Amino acid sequence: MSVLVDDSTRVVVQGITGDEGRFHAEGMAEYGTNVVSGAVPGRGGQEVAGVPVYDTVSRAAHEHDADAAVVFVPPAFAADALFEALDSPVDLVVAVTEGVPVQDMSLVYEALARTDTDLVGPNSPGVITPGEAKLGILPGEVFEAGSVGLVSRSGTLTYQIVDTLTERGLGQSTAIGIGGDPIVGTDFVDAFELFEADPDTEAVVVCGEIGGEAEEEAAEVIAGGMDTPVVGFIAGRTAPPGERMGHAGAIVGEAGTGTAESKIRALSETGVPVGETPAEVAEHVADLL
Amino acid sequence: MSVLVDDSTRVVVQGITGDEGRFHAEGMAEYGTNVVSGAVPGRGGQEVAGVPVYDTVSRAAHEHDADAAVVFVPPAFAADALFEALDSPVDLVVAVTEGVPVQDMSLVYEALARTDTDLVGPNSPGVITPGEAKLGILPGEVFEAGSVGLVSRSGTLTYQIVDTLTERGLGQSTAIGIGGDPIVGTDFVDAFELFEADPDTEAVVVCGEIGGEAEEEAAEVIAGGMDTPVVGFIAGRTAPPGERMGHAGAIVGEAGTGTAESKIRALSETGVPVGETPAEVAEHVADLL
Amino acid sequence: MKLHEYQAKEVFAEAGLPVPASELAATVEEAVAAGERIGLPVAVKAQVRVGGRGKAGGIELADTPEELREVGECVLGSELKGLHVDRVLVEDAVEFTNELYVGVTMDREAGEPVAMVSSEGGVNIEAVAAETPEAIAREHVIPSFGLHPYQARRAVSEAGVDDAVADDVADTLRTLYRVWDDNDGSDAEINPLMMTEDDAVVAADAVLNVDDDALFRHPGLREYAESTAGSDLGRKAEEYDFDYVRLEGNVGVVGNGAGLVMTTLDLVDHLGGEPANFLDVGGGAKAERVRNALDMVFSDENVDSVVFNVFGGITRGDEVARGIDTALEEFDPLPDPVVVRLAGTRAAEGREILNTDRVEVEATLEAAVERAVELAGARADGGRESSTDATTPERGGDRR
Amino acid sequence: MKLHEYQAKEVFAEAGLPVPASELAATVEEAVAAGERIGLPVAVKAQVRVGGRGKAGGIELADTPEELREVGECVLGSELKGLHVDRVLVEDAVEFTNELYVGVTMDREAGEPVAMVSSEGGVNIEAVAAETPEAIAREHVIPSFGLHPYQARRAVSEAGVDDAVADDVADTLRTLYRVWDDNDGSDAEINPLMMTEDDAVVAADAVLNVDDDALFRHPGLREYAESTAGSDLGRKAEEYDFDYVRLEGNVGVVGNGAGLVMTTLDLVDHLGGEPANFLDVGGGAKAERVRNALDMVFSDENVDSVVFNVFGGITRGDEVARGIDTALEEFDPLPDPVVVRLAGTRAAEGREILNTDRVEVEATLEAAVERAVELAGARADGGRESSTDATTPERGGDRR
Repeated sequence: MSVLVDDSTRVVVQGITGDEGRFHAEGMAEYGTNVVSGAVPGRGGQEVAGVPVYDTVSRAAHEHDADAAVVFVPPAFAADALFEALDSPVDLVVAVTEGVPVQDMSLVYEALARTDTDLVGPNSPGVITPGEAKLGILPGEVFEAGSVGLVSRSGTLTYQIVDTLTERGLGQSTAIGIGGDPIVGTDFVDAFELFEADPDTEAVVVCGEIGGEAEEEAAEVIAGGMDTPVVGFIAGRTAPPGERMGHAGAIVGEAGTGTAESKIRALSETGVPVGETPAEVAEHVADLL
Repeated sequence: MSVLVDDSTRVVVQGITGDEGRFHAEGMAEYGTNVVSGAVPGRGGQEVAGVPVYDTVSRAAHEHDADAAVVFVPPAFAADALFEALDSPVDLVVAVTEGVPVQDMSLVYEALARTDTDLVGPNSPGVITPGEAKLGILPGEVFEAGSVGLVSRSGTLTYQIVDTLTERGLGQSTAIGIGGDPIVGTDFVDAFELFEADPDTEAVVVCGEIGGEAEEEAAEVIAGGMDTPVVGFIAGRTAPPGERMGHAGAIVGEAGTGTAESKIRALSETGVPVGETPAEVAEHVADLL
Repeated sequence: MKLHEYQAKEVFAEAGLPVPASELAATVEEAVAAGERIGLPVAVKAQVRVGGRGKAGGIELADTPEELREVGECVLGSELKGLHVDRVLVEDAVEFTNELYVGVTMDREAGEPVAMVSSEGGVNIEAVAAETPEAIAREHVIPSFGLHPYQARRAVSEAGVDDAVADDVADTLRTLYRVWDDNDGSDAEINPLMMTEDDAVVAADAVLNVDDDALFRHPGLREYAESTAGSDLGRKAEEYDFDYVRLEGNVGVVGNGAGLVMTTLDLVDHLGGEPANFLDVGGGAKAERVRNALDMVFSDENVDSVVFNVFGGITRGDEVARGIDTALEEFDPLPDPVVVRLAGTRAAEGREILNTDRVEVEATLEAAVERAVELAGARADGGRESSTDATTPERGGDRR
Repeated sequence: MKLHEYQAKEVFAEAGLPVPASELAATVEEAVAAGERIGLPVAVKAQVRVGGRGKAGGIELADTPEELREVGECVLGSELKGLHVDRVLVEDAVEFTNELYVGVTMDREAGEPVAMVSSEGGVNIEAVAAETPEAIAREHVIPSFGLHPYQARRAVSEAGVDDAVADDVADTLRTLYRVWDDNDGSDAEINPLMMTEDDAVVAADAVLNVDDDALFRHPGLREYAESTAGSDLGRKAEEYDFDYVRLEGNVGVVGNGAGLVMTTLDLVDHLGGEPANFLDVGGGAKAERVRNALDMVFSDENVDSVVFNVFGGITRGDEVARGIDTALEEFDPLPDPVVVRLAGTRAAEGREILNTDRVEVEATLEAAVERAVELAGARADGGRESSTDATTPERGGDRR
C-alpha cells in the first residue's frame, strides 16, 4: 500500500507542451506512471510525450478516466490552472510550479476548501510511491519501495535524505513533497493522517524548515496521539532573521518567529527524535524499525 | 413547539436607530419578543426602544446572549449588514429590507453557505410563532397559536391567508415569510424540513407566486416523501410574461418560465390541494386536520 | 431596466467589446448622413426595447443611399409590436461567416451567475435553448471569484466554437461578464456575436438589462432610464414611484403588497372580470400615496371600476381611509366607482373615517372583488349603477 | 521586496491615503529647500530599509532652517544600522494627540489575509504585539471577498479607537487593504497613524513589502526594486538571478534547492565552520549558471573555501561538472579552494568530467562539508593548503 498515488493512478499533465512539462511527462511515463493525457489551452488535438492533448483539464480527464493532474504551468497562469484542476474530475492535483504569487495561492486555498480534491504544492517536487508511480520531478532512481513515509517542504533535501535512507536499506512507502511556499495545499498534518491510515507505513520522516508554524502544528498532532513513529529534520538552523532562504516560505520573522529552534523544540518535546544531519535521521529511523 | 423562533429567542435589531427599525423594534417588544439590543455603526452607547445600541452586531449579540438578528438596514448597506450578522454569534438572521440588489444577495448567499446560520429574507415580512415571538413587521393580531405551519413568498398575502385561517379557527405554529426576492436564504424546501421535524405542526400551507422554480422544487421534496400534509396557493395566474409584479422575484420569463400554471401543476401532481382563493386554502386545511 | 440596443452598445464599447461602427438617428436625413459617414451597406435598426425585432421588420439592410432613405422612411415612425419607433441605429453591416451567442445571467435557483456560449447563435437561440440545451455551454460562477479565465475557455471549447476565434470569444465572454458584474446586470447578451471572414468577432446586437434595485449606484445608467418611459401611464407610475403594470381589462386594482395585489388580480379573473392593472402602493403607504394610486387608475381610460384592497401590517387602515377621502374630495364626480376593503392594522378606524356615501365598502376580499367586477361589467355593457349615485358619473366624451 | 518609506508613501498617496506633505532630498541644500516649500517644522527621515530608524537616530525634527541644515548634515551620509544614508525624506511634522496602528499581512497558516488595528501605535507596536496581543484587533479576510466594511468598523471598534476618528480609521484600513491587495503586498503598515488635534488621521510612516514572485505584474514597483540593491554582491545576485543571502562566515556554499543549501549551511556550522552565504542555483541549472555561482562566491572577499553540493533531480550532474570546468578555465588560479559533491541524476557522468586536479571531490555531503571547513580553517589561520596546489593560490593583496 501507499498513500495518494499508486500504479492505478491515471495522470493528466497540465502544461505538457512546455519544455518542462514535456520532459517530466516523459520522465514520469518512463518511471511507470500512467500518464494518460495532457491539457493546454489552445493546444487540443496535438500529441505530446505519446499522449493526446486537450484544451481543458475537464476534457483531458474525462476522456481518459484520469484521477490526478500534475501542473507545470508557468507562475503567471498557475493559479488559473489550479482552479481549473480543482473544478475537474481529478481528485489529486500536484503543483510543481515554483513562484506562484502568494495572494493567488490564498485564493486557490480558499477554493480548495470547497472541494474534496487534494492539492500537493505548489513548489512541490512531487509525490512518489517507489516502484509504482511518480507525479512530479523527483529522481526516481534514489527511491526504493519500503515502509518509511516521508513528507518534506523541500525538493533536493528530500532526495538527500531518501538517498541516505535507501543506502541504509530503509525503503519508502510514499514520499510527499508538500512544497516550500508559505501557502500550500496538503500540509504535514494532512500527510500524517494519510500515513497513519496506511498499514504499510511503519515510520514517518518529517522534513521541515524555517518559516511559518507548520512543524509546530505537526508536533501538536503527534502529541495528540499518533501511532506511527516519527523522525524529524529541520533545515535552516543557521538562517538569519528577515531573509528569504530560497523558498518563499523559508523566512525567519524579524520578531523571531518560525525559527529552527522553535520547531526542533516542538518536535523533541513530543518525543520525536530530530536528526542534526541526514545521516542521523537515517539512524533514528533504523532504530525505530 | 414551533420552528426558528420562540419565547426564548433573544433578538438584536440591526438598524434600530432608523424610523422603521425603531418602530418595529417597539412592535416586536410589545408582541412579547425578547428584543435585547440594537446594532448601528457609529451609534454605540445610545438607547433606543428601551435597549442599548452597539456599534457592531458581534458586540450587541455577545453582550446580551442574543441568538437572532432582524435587519432593517437600507438596501445600499443591507448586504454588509447581512455579512456582519452571518459573522456574529447569532444563528438566525431575518432580513426585512426590501430592494437589496440581486448581485449583492448572490454574494451573501455564497457567504451563507459557509456558515450554520439561518437567513430568512431579504424582503421578508418576518417570522412569527404566535403568542411567543415575532421577528419582523407582521401584524401580530391576525395570528393565533395553533398547528398550521405557513411559508410564503409574500407579506400581505400571508396576512390575508392567515386571517382566513384564524377566522376558521385554524391557528398557526409558525409563519415564515421567506421574502419575494429572486435570491433568498431560507426557501420552501428548508421550511418544509423545519416543519416536518416539528411535532406541533400538523399541516403546512405553502404560499407561492410566479417567478423562479422554488415551488417546483418544493413539489419535488413533497413527492420525495413528506409526512406533514401540504396545501398550496399560487399568486399571479393573471400576470403577463416579462413584467415584474412588484416583487423583484415575481416575473414570468419571456420564454414562459416561472408561470403559475407550472407551479400549480407541480404541486397538484404530488397530491397537494391548491386553493384558487384564500378561502379555498382554509377549506383545504380544515379538511386535512 | 432594459437598455436600448444603442445604449447597451455604448456600455459595451466603453468596456472594450467589439461593436460595429454605428450612429443613432431620429430622422431620415440623419440616417442618410450617418450611412454616408459609416459607409454602405448599413443596417437600420429600430430602437424599441422588445425582442424579435428582426422578424418583425425592425431591422432592414440598405446597400445604397436611395435604399437607406427608403428603409429609413419605412422604419422611422412605424409601430413595432405596439411600440412607436422614434429612433433608429444606423450600423455598419458586417459580413459574417458564422453567428455565435454569448450571455451572462443570474441563475436565481443556484444563487449564482451563469455564463453561456453557443456556436448556434442568431435569431433562433430561444429555440436552441428549448430544443437542444446542450448546444449552449454553461459555466456557473462563484460570485466572489467572478468568471475564471479557464471557465471562459472551457465554455468556448465545450460549445465547439471554431478554433480560429476561440480566444477572442473567450475574451469577449470574460469582458461581457465584467460588464454584467460592473453594471449590476440581470442579463447581458450578444446575439449574434458575428464571426467575420478574417476571423474576428463583432457584437452585432447587444442586450443589457439592469437590476432596478441597483440603479442607485449607477448614475450613468439612471440617465438612460429617465429617457425611456414607454407611455403616459408609465411616466406617471415612475413619477409616483409605484410598482405598476398595465393589463388589458377594465377592473382597476390597487392594493398593498405584491402577493396580495396579484391575488386580487387573480380573483378578479376568477370571478369573471378582467383586471386593468397591477398597482402596489407598497408597505406603510401614507394618505398622499393612496390618493396618487387612485389618480393612477382613474387616469387609465380602460378602467370601469376600481377595487381597493388593503391588508394592514405596517400600512395603517386609517391612513388609507384618509388618502381615499382626499381623492374623493379631489375627484368629484368620481371617474369610476370604487369598492374598498380594509383589513388588518387600524382597519376598523379606517372604515369609520371612510365616506361611505361615495365609495362602497365590503368586508371580505371576495365580496369586494365580486362587487367591482359587477360594477365594471355593468358599465362596460353601457348600463348604469343606481345604488350609489356619486360613484357612477356620466362617462365623459374624452373616454373611448 | 521592501519599499523605502518614500516609495510606499507614493503608492499610499496615489490610493488616497492621508500622507503628510514631503519631499525626497539627496543633499543638504535640497533638504533645506524642501523644508522651505513644505513649511517648518519638518521631520528629516533617513531612507534606509530597516526597522527602528527613530531609535537609531535616523529621524530628526527641525524647527528652524538652521536646525534643518544641521540635521540634514548629520543624517545625510551617515551610517544607520550598517546602511549608508544617501537620501532623506523631508516631511511636514504633524502635531498629534494619539498614535494608532493599522496593518495588513498574510496569515500563512490560515491561508488568509489579516487586517489589524491598534489604538496603541508608535515605536512599541512589536512590544504590544508580544505582551498584550489583545490590544491589536484582528480581522481575518476571506480572500475572494476582500475586507468587508463591517470588518474594518469592527476592528476599529474592538481596538477602542477614539469615536472622533473611528470612521476615518476604518476607511484608512479599507484603503490600506486595497493597496495591499492591488500591489500583491506581503505586509502593509501605517505606524504610527497619527490622530491630530482637529480629529483627522495622517500616515506618519509607511511600510509596503511586496511579494517578489508577483513583481512580474507590477512594472511600476519593479522600477523601485531596480534602484534599491543594497551592495555590489546583492546587485550581482540580482543580475545572475540567484537566491543569495550573505552571511558572516568564510565557507562559501553553493547548492541546488533551498532545503539542501540550508542543510549544507547547517552542516558547516555543525562541523565547526561558519557559512559565508546561502546560494541556490535552483532547479535544472545549466553550465553557465554554475559558472556564475562560482563567480558569486569568488567575489566575496570573506570566502576562504567553497563547498559545491548538488543532488541532481532535474539538475544534471554532467551539466554541473561542465559549469565547474568552465569556471576552472576562467579562474586560474582559483581564488578559493573548491570541494565538490555530486549525487543523483548523471552524478557519475559528472564526476568523470570534473577536472579533479583543480577541485576536490567528496562522495558524501558530510565529507564534502568537513573538507571545506578544514580548508577554510586552514586559510583563515594564515596557513597553506598543500595537497592540491592549484586550488590554493596566493591570496592577493586586494583581500583583507
